[in-house]
Amino acid sequence: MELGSFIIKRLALMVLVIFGVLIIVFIVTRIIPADPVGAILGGNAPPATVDAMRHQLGLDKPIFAQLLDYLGGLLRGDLGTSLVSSRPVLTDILEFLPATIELAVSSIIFAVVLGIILGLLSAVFRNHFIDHFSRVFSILGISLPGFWLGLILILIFYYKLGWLPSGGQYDMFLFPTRTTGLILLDAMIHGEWNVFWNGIKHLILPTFILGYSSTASIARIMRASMLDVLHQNYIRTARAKGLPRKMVILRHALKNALIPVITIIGLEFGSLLSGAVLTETIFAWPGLGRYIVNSLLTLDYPAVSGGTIFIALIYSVVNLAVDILYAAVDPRMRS
Amino acid sequence: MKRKGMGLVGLFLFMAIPLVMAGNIPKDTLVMAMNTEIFKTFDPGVCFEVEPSAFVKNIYANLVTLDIKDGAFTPVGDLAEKWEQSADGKLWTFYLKKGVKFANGDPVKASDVEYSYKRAVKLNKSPAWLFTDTLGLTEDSIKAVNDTTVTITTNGAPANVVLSVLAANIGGVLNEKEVKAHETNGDMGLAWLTDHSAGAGPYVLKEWKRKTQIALTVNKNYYGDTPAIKTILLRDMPEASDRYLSLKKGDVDVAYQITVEEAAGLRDNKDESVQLFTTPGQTLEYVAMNASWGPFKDARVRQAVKYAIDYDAIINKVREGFAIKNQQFLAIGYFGYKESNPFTRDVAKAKKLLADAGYPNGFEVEIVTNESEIRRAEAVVVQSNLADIGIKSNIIIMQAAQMYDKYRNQGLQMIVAGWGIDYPDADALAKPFADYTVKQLAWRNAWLDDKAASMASAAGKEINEKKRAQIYYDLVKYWQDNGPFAMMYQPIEFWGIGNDIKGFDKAFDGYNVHCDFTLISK
Amino acid sequence: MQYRRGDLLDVSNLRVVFDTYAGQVKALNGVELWMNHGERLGVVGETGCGKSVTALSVMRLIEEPGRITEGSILFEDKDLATLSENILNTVRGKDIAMIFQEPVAALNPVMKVGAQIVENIECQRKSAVLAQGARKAGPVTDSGLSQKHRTKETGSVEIMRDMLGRVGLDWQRTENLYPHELSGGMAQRVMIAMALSSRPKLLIADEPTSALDVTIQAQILNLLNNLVRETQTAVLLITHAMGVAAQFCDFIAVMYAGNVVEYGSVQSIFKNPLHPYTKGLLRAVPKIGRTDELQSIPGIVPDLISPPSGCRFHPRCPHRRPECDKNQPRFEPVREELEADRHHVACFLYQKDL
Amino acid sequence: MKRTSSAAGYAKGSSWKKFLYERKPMMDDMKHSVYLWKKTPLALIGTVIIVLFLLVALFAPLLAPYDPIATDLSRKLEAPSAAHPFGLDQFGRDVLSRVIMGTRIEVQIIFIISIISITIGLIVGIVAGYFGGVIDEILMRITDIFLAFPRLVLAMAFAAALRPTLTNAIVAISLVEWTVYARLARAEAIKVRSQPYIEAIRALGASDFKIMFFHVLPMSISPVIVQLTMRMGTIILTAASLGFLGLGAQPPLPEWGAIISDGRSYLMNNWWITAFPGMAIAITVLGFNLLGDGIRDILDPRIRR
Repeated sequence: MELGSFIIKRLALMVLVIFGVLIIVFIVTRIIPADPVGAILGGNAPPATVDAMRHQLGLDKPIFAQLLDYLGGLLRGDLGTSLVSSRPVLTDILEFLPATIELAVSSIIFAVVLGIILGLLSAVFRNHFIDHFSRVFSILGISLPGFWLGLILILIFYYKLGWLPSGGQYDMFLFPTRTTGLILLDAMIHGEWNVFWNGIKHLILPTFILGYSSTASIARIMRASMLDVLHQNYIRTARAKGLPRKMVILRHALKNALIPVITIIGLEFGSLLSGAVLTETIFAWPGLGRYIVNSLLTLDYPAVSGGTIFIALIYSVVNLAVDILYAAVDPRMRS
Repeated sequence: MKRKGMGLVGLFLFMAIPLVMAGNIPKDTLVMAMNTEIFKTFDPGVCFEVEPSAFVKNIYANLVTLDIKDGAFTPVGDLAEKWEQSADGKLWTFYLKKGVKFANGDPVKASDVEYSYKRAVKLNKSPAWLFTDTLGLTEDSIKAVNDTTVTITTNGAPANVVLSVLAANIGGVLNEKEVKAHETNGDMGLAWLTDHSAGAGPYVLKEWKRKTQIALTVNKNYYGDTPAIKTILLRDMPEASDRYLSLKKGDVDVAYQITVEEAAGLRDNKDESVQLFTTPGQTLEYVAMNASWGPFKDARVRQAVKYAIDYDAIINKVREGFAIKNQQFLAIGYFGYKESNPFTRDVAKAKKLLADAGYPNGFEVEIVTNESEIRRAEAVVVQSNLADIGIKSNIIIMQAAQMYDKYRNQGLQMIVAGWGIDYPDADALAKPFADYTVKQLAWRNAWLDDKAASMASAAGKEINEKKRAQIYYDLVKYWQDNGPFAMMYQPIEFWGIGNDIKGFDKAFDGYNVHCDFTLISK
Repeated sequence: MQYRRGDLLDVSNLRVVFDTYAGQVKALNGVELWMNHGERLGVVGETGCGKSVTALSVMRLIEEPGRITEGSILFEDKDLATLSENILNTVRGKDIAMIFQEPVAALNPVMKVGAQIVENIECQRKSAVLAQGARKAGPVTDSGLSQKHRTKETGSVEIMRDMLGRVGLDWQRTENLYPHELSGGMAQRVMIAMALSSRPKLLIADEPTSALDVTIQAQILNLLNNLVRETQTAVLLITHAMGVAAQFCDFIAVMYAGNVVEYGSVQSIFKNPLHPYTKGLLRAVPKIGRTDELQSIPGIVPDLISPPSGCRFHPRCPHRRPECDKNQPRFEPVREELEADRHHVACFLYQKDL
Repeated sequence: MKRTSSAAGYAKGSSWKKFLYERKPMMDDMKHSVYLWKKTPLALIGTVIIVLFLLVALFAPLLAPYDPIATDLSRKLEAPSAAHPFGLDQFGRDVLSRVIMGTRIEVQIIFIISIISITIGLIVGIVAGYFGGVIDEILMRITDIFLAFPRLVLAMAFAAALRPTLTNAIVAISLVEWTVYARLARAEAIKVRSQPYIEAIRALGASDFKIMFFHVLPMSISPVIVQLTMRMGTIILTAASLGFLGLGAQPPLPEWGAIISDGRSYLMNNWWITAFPGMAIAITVLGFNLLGDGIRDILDPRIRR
């Protein structure tokens, strides 16, 4: 029951925060000092067309009225119309969201698995060569600029070796059947295994680049938490039972050490969504991150607002889920 | 250990599975790579961007289309078999070919033409001004007389202008029945046509998966010869290096937007698998000065700048020779064009002009341009050229959107930019560059010159071709002496293409006004 | 084979150091103690004297940055100080079990207590198999432990429930609880159940009651007393309370700053304390009916990074002699007493042959 | 009464020795920290890299062999040679000089972002923590709102809205960075607020502002600075990312991210344009992260044993 009220409280807070996010996004996008109409019409359009377009978009109204319009639209599930694609922003977002989810999920899985392994090795072999190696390896992940490493990996794995594709979500000539929009899931549902394997191959490099950058903090938390746990009395108890070291670590230390790691997954998911913006640009990934970047560059502010709000929403939901998971995993939190 | 070894072997095997079709594109398929961010819609009444227009042109049939004969754009019948112009030049009557069908099998009727044109006027989207301003069309101007005859009443624009505009995207004929079936909230099919097609051109839009690829397939009901290429795939590749790498590896047939250096590399070093195709682009690149700003108010200062710029360095170094020197507003091969390149770099003369105007020690000015690598490099060259005659300049790079916004409001001092030609007629160039009343380039640079404006306007209405040519000739001279533009060149567009591609030269000749995928084969 | 003073455990010259940033802490400085099967030995001393380190060293549970530098820990016929980790694991829990000062912290917080006891029983069974037949079988694997159906088959759960009952807990209520749901006393009962579930030969109890309420302390001690009496289990009791040691144990080892300074039967130590430190310690223990004033030992516990030279007690010793700060006194039997009392002391006052 | 008088003495700051004595545990702690730092080879390597980086930035004009902005189109895209060890870029500029001068821009970025974000963070955090109640609630909810954005996305939005320049990118990053420091400062302020001597000082009539400025602020600053050191690598990377996306420093400024963005079209045939600035970012950020990682270890009570 405690958990229930905790969730309700968190949900209320989330609504409040999202509302704040909305206001900030609205303000930010309206202070853009250039006229988005110029971006839509290009360089050749005469002023009369520009004015007509401005009126059509409601840009000639006072800003407060525009905010009310926007909020009103939101309540009806209308995020406005993209200035560039002329489609509802929601339609655009729903088209690009699945690709981002696919990339983010595979990256977070990669980051968590790799991070935990590196952190575990680091802690168990503290101050040995393995520790130094795995720490440098994970720290490199947050130090190498992903946009640069990505380009280099494309050069190596696509151009020189020809093992992996350079970008995109799947190869041309494939026209995957879509149900959920998640390529891999759809491929499994429809039994299109060539699409599935093709999708996996396209995921490898972007997942590595994106996930690698989140590995370090997970590895570091894992290491610290593991070192902490290894000094706990119950580990001594386990050793006193005569359990082999491997068993002590895997059975007694690991689960306890993982608890703090869970808390950071939510945070890391946030930085991962940030990173997706860059990764998607490098790997021509048809996701929300690239949508936002391009919208920013063309001053398509309804799209920017919608995309940013969506990202914030995903981030908040994931964090909420992580908090609940945390409460569920640790028996001490349950009561 | 053994298990680990197996896993590793498995991984390598997995890696070694060739990418689907890598380097092995079927004969009847053409794969092109481009940054497709510019694609916004395939609706002929809305689409106005250069690359998407080329695709829309291959999806929709118009009344007339532009062919290239002896290096000049010539209107030829597309859906129209023949046409007549009334004596006063205002009423046009078009007679449709018989038995032509839309891609879905519906017959093409005059009412479809009427619907399409009225729709374009009513929608009033980006290209609508071609109909409403240039031709003076209203919804009442277009009438289907019977199933095969349609009449159009214009403002009396010259024949070349009328036919050129009708051949542009906005003149694409839609299947009225199909569009109406997909209307939502009375949007005249606007939403549906964004990523669907309802035309009678050689191809149909099969799929547009945004930020991934665009697929065209051949129109089985096309009235003309069935094209050799049955499928056209346009892959979205936002990174230039990616496009070039994929071309080199044979994963794509055609790479758009490769860098000038890569293009020069392909031109200078023969490659067994990849070649370069070039064609004069239908755009003009210029440096403009705001005639209402400080020193630029004086025509002599503007002249000084025109003499300071090192046009040859820009053409040969920045563009690696992919440009044709052209210092007037008329594009090469256009009505009234006569070669006239009076400006070459002459520091002494420029300095003298500057001194005469009262600026012997120069001044400071801001040069604005957008993110385009080429334009930035040009700005850098202009900056050092101006420094040689004592003008100190600062380069400001803006996003295109912001730059055009400020430009429209006469808010720039100096700009490096270009102008894409809307329809292949001198009028499409003279008005924007010389007539401030159309509120285009001349106005943006605050060059409010009535003489130039009236000349451009008169030439636009003159039906007598000889007289018209003379006016343009005089206008060019006047404009070169007094105008705020230092016209630099007409770019040469280039594509990297696979060696097995045939007919690309014919297909892409006159690109941006003319592009015909049906001429390509392998 | 060395000469053995106790047939169960014989620790001699045990030295343990900890490497810290401030320098090397010389925690154990040649500890000597021994015991026979079924005996109870109390190790007493102030906080920081090395009692717990001694206890942990016997199980070789000293962790980084600590390490055993010298000495032997003979347990039956094995020297635990040099045994390989794998073989040592067949001794830990099986032959020697341990309970700790803070029972709640000593239990895995994310594992139900029943499962933790069962795990111990399972582990010992496997050790037994290994110890019997197949030392050559190589490293211990976890295959036998994680299979639940086998647990049922072999009745580990029944043993666990029986043990919980014997320590006075209702297994139905207790076995599915998590450690944080237990009180300190309950947790210590669980620990005892766990430790004794494998019927060890030696139980090391490291201050088992000092973190508990006074009323609970007595209960736990009584419980422990009864259980080990039944099974004839030897107990090494670490405590700072002389009273507890006197009540519970047969023998007492007094530690000071990393050394056992005096060792002997409870009677011999209490009736005839020899070492000045032991004397001081006894004077500091309150006793009913005692009228003289309680006295504390002057001075403070020495810094073990740079301990006093010679006898480490000499700076606080009222009977200091010139040689005290030069050499370390030998740990020698007290000659005048019965051999059964095993009275030993390390002090120059009693060294006849300097 | 007694407590008040001693606090008064403290408030007057009369006893420097007392001050030192009270901080003796802190000093010991620092010695311990230095010991741990020396024992961590990775932190040492990080320190060396950062010192080198700062030295290069300091002497950049002396070290850079050419003008980083001067173009020479006739020599564009020349491969690395003895005269130009890092080669020439697409404008014929010396890549080495650009990378070297770039250090100054990176230092500038770090410096300004630190100042702005710490100032905002400290003000918000201290005010929230010191006053508590409704003010705390409001300020912390605002912080939450900022934290609900993935950082780079928000910074991008700010940068685009403000017009993409280096200065605006710096402002944009600062606007998302401050939340980190606000939370730390708040925690510290709450700790200090509940100290008895603060009660005493208030009883003596010190104003809230005075207490916050002279007592809460000094205590809050050190954890904030430590946190900042650990975040510097990320800050550089964020700035470079903005530059790469075209939302940060604009050419011809030799900001490393912008150089990479600029040169990425040449990756295939002219690798040196992107490779060297990429390595410069990687090494510098690695330096900061190694140091930061070491600092975290040193300060983490769970690891500090």
